[in-house]
Amino acid sequence: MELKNKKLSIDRFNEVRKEVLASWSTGREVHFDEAVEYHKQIPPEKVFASTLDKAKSKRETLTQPRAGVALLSEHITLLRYLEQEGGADLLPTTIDSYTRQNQYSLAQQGIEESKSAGRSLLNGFPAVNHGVYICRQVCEAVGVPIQVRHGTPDARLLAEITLTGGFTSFEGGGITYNIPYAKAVPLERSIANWQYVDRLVGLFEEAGIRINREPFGPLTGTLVPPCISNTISIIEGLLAAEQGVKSITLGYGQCGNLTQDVAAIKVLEELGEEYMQKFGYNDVQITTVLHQWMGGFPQDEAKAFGVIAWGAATASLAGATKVITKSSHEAMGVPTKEANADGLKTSKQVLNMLRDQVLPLTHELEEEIEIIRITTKAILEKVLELGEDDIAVGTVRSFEAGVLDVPFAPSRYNKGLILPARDNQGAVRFLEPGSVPLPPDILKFHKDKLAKRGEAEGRAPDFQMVIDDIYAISKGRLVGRPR
Amino acid sequence: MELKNKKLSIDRFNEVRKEVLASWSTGREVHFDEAVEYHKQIPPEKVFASTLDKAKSKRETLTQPRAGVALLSEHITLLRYLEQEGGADLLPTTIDSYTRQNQYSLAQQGIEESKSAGRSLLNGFPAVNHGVYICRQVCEAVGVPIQVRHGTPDARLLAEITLTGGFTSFEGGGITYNIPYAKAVPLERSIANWQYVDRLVGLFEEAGIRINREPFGPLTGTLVPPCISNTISIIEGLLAAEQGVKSITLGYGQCGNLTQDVAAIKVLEELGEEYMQKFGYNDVQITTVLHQWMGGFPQDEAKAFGVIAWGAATASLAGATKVITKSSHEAMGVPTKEANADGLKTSKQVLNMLRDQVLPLTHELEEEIEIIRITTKAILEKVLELGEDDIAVGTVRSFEAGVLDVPFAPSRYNKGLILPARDNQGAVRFLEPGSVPLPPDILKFHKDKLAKRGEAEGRAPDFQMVIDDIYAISKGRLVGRPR
Amino acid sequence: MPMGEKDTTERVTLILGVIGSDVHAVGNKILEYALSRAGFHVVNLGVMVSQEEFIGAAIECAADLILVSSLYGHAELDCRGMREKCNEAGLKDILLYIGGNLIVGKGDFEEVEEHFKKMGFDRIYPPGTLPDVAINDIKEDIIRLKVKQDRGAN
Amino acid sequence: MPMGEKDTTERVTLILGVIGSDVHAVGNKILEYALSRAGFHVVNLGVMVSQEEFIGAAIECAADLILVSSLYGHAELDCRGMREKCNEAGLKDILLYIGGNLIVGKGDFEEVEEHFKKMGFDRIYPPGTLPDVAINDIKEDIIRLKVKQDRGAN
Ligand code: B12
Ligand code: B12
Repeated sequence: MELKNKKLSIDRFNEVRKEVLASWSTGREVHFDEAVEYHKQIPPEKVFASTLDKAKSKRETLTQPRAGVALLSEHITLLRYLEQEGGADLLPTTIDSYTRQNQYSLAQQGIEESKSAGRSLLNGFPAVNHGVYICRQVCEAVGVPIQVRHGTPDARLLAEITLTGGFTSFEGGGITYNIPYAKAVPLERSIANWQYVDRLVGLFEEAGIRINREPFGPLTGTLVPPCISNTISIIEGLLAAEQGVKSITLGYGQCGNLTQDVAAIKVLEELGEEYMQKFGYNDVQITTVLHQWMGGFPQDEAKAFGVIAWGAATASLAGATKVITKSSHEAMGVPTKEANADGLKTSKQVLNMLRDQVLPLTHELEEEIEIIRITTKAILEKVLELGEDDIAVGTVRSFEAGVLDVPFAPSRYNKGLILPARDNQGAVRFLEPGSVPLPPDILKFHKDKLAKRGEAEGRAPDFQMVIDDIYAISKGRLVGRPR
Repeated sequence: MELKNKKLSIDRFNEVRKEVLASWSTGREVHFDEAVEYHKQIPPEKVFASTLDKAKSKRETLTQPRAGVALLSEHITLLRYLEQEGGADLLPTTIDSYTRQNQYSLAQQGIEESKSAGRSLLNGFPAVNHGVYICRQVCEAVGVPIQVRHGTPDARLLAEITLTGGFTSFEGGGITYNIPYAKAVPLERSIANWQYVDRLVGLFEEAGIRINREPFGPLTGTLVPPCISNTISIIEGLLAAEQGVKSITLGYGQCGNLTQDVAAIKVLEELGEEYMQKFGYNDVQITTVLHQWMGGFPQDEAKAFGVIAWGAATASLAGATKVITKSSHEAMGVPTKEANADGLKTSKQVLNMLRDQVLPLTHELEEEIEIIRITTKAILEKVLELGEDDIAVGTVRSFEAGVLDVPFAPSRYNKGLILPARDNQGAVRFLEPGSVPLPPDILKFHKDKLAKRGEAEGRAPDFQMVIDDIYAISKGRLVGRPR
Repeated sequence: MPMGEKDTTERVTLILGVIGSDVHAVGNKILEYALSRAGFHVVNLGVMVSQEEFIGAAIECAADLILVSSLYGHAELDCRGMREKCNEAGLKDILLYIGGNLIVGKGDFEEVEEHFKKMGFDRIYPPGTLPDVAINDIKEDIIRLKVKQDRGAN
Repeated sequence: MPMGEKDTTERVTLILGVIGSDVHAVGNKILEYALSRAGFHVVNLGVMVSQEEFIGAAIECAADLILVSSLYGHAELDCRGMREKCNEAGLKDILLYIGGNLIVGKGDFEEVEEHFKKMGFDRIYPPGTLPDVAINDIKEDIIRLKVKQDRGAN
């Protein structure tokens, strides 16, 4: 079938659904009406959408970690610890990498070996293999809302099982869970598969159950210019809204320069709402999430705490609705529950101390907002143009043309022509714009900024500078200066 | 002798010197000319004043921990660890509490018992008891400048021994090392004793050796309004300059509200320089130091890391020349060397990430600067008025009159009439101004700010609010909201 | 008839102070405020209080309890022999509480407690103890003590 | 005559890739850049590479060395039997390096090294290893290997 940004018909949906549910044995456990009944009894304080809403209206920034292990009881222990000791406002269930690639047999093997090894050999919770009832046990074990976080180009079965299983939020999207997370999945396919997921959420909505959706803003987590990630987050928001999704959290990965990060979040929210209006999705709740630095972390734990705290400060000053926290083990491996809780606590302390403080609008911030706004709009409009006003079609064509381009992404459907680097203040700029349609004055702005840094460092901006910047935070700095 | 802000005559100084050096056996090891020769061979990168100067001109913020244990070899191990593992740019030698009170016999007992217990029973390094040569071993054991940090109302012998012993910076002053650190020492006496210390530093200066001096800005560390600490820091700077001191680092303890803290440091530097000029001390190098939050810390180490990181961020954004770091053990006890190094590393990571970022001047920041500037000047001018233009005399009379007043101070020479509390954004304001000469519009500003908070919390600002604020950071917040 | 709350606290005199060369004044001020509000008769000696001053004040005020604070790490050195001095001064029944940051560094609290128990302290509190904890303990201990004394008097 | 730097590297073909379902692409791109600049002939298979693809490429390009990356924590599962498959495919002498974040969680690296040595890997690198470390090791190992091969050929 041809890709179009159009609400899937219920007939088409049901047709596909049969196949989806048949693709692994646990699909049998899914019954939509029963799922709706199940959701109806979940109290509001355990529902993602309403909790985010409340936080937004109170201008509060909520904390959420990443976490997932192979086996049920360990997973519950982990989540409870993060809730009780870490004080997490929102909980995740991070899915393992085999499940993300629909390799359920490998996941099964991982479960078995984890059982015999007595430790998790999987890097997440294999929810499909566990099935609906195990998911419900997870959701019932904690007192706060809980979200599925993964990186799955085809998450249809995962969505069916986990949403039936009582989760009230589902991360990802056809672009953000493909380009950084896959090598050979065509965008048409992943977008179509995510239309299915969004439609499923829309069906819940129509049955009175609000499920929150969240595009994965950080993409590759590594020097992604805000206009790129903002554009893609907004596109995925629009694709979701078309399928009937009403609670959308737009995401962004911290870059490290405060002004740029605050500007990025502000534009993300502003344009997110503007474009929803523009396309007639008038009753969508938009919230935002800032991910603490998603690129390479310092190995030293004390230094990692510095990065974590700065991420929390940025989230607070930007007014993000939630912040995804990292741990001091980040550079080394999936954190222990203690390290994970520590990341939450460091973040919470900073959030609480900054809670009542606001970053006033300065000339510099306004300028940065304007730059990101203009560029994001320019790219979005080009995407719509290429798609002849169909944003799904436009997205596919834009990636083909390099109009949308994500740095360092593994997907062969991504051109990979742009090169980002930090300017002299650490803001991420375009060293190579590739085919991204930057307005000429904006391009000049980026080039000038990088030239200034080059001058300060006595070298011409080139790939070595990019590499230096990739390593910089892990080596204890923001800007990768030559030594 | 009558107290006056006038350079001590060399005769008078030498007269007193005899007594001072005779007050403990190690005084015999002090020989000024030999000390000068010793200092001449110290390389510039190990000299405090030149290192601070360089940092200031590069707009860099240097790190310095607090650290001191009873015995020499343990102390050296500690300092080397902080330099090498913690990457400290500047090192301290924190003196124990008996030495601070000139109780050298008790200190001696502490040394002996520490030897037999195999751990430090003293909360610092008893430099007087150890004497000149042991001090030199300490200074020679490390590669960065090293400062004496203490809290001693009468530090004359300590200064003689440690400066002869090769230290290149000496913290404290007649007010800041009396009011928060003593109960019954008259200000006339402590100021006179510190004139001696400053004159000693002046003699070194005249002999071509620049020793850095640093008033202890944070005072009681607990909700001290910036205008109070700024005024006192500047007074001590002026008292030191009169005695011939040429390198002065004005200090300030972080309060927690970014705008207020940045404003405080900016005014401290600005007025510090202005008043130096005004009194004709034209060639004094002024630098600044921000102390990470000096009040009660959270017991949880992860939360403590949050406080530490926020302190580092504030120091960087304020452009302080150095930051005194805390550790994650703060609430529990003197930190292990590992915990101390971690505090340095967390701070350094944040400083490095913020190094190239600047906080633009906003309307709010300008307003806060103006408030602190006006108030600081008003108090300073009143002090000069009361002293009939002699700032030493004025200081004594001002404390008597409550014109200068430090909250929660143990000294009976401090009125203790003012009560501070946080406003709705966490900035420290006057709940009770006591007899501090706040201009009427400024007083109104403070009252209004606190009234706003009271409104938000549905209670009248009172002593319970003060208590809530004292506990707040240790309980994971900035503002002590009712629960 | 059980003793009323009022009776319990009003009859109780507490000596409060920070021992040795310790100048940490903030906690002391809060303790004074909280204990007074709880109804006790509080005699606050402030900071830098010697053993002799504590004992002198306890005798003078016929105190039931001495609350020693030590924050700065020298409590082991500063408190040595305090119970014995109390005994010598005839304060055999007096309750001795101590709290704060009792040793240099972050030690194992159980060891610290053990150590100060041996030195004759009745209750030992870890860093950051809130006043309410102490208030409850005082009431409990004093009731026990008064009951004992009352029995003795009968 | 000792072999020149040029000779050492130019004759060397490396297969580079990220194994299993792992998509971490950033380190892979940097490794490719750094190894190529060091003069090696680098065949980069990118991310999500199966054992079969590694071995196929090594045969096709007559590679001296396979550099396996695994960041995401499944290396134990993904690398099982790789050395044996190399042997079966006739790649008896091929060097196998592996680096990245090899296990789930922050484990003791010596145990990890031990484990992967047993699985037949020649060199195992801890998280965050910089390319230069690998470059030096490759030169060293290859010189040894070539010398051995040359001796064998004579
Ligand atoms: C960026 C990142 C991502 C990005 C990757 C984008 C992309 N497609 O490239 C995104 C966000 C998509 C992502 C996803 C996931 N990630 Co990830 N990710 C990272 C992160 C933060 C940085 C990786 C990086 O780019 N580093 C910079 C480069 C330059 O360094 P490098 O990759 O380490 O490679 C260098 C060295 O290791 C060395 N090296 C590497 N291989 C080899 C081989 C040899 C022979 C030699 C000599 C050297 C060598 O040389 C390289 C160049 O210097 C790391 C944690 C960290 N390091 O801070 C986690 C991390 C690797 N990710 C992790 C995980 C679990 C995941 C996910 C499963 C789940 C999740 N948390 O979302 C998914 C996995 C998806 C999949 N199927 O693979 C874990 C792995 C855990 C473990 N092993 O215990 C880590 C360690 C984070 C953590 N602590 O939990 N991730
Ligand atoms: C503020 C402060 C200062 C101020 C004090 C100002 C003043 N005059 O009051 C200044 C900066 C001057 C200072 C100086 C020093 N300090 Co100081 N200080 C602190 C700090 C940060 C907070 C103390 C505080 O006010 N807390 C708030 C109040 C409300 O809490 P509190 O004091 O703990 O008291 C409460 C409870 O403990 C309890 N409590 C206390 N006593 C008792 C007794 C009983 C019976 C009961 C039931 C309860 C109880 O009730 C109180 C009210 O809730 C602490 C560390 C921390 N806690 O975060 C270090 C700390 C106490 N200081 C310390 C030290 C070493 C010093 C110095 C020697 C050296 C230095 N580092 O500069 C000098 C000592 C000078 C001297 N001779 O005493 C150490 C002690 C180390 C140890 N025990 O191992 C600490 C723990 C910091 C550290 N980790 O190194 N300090």
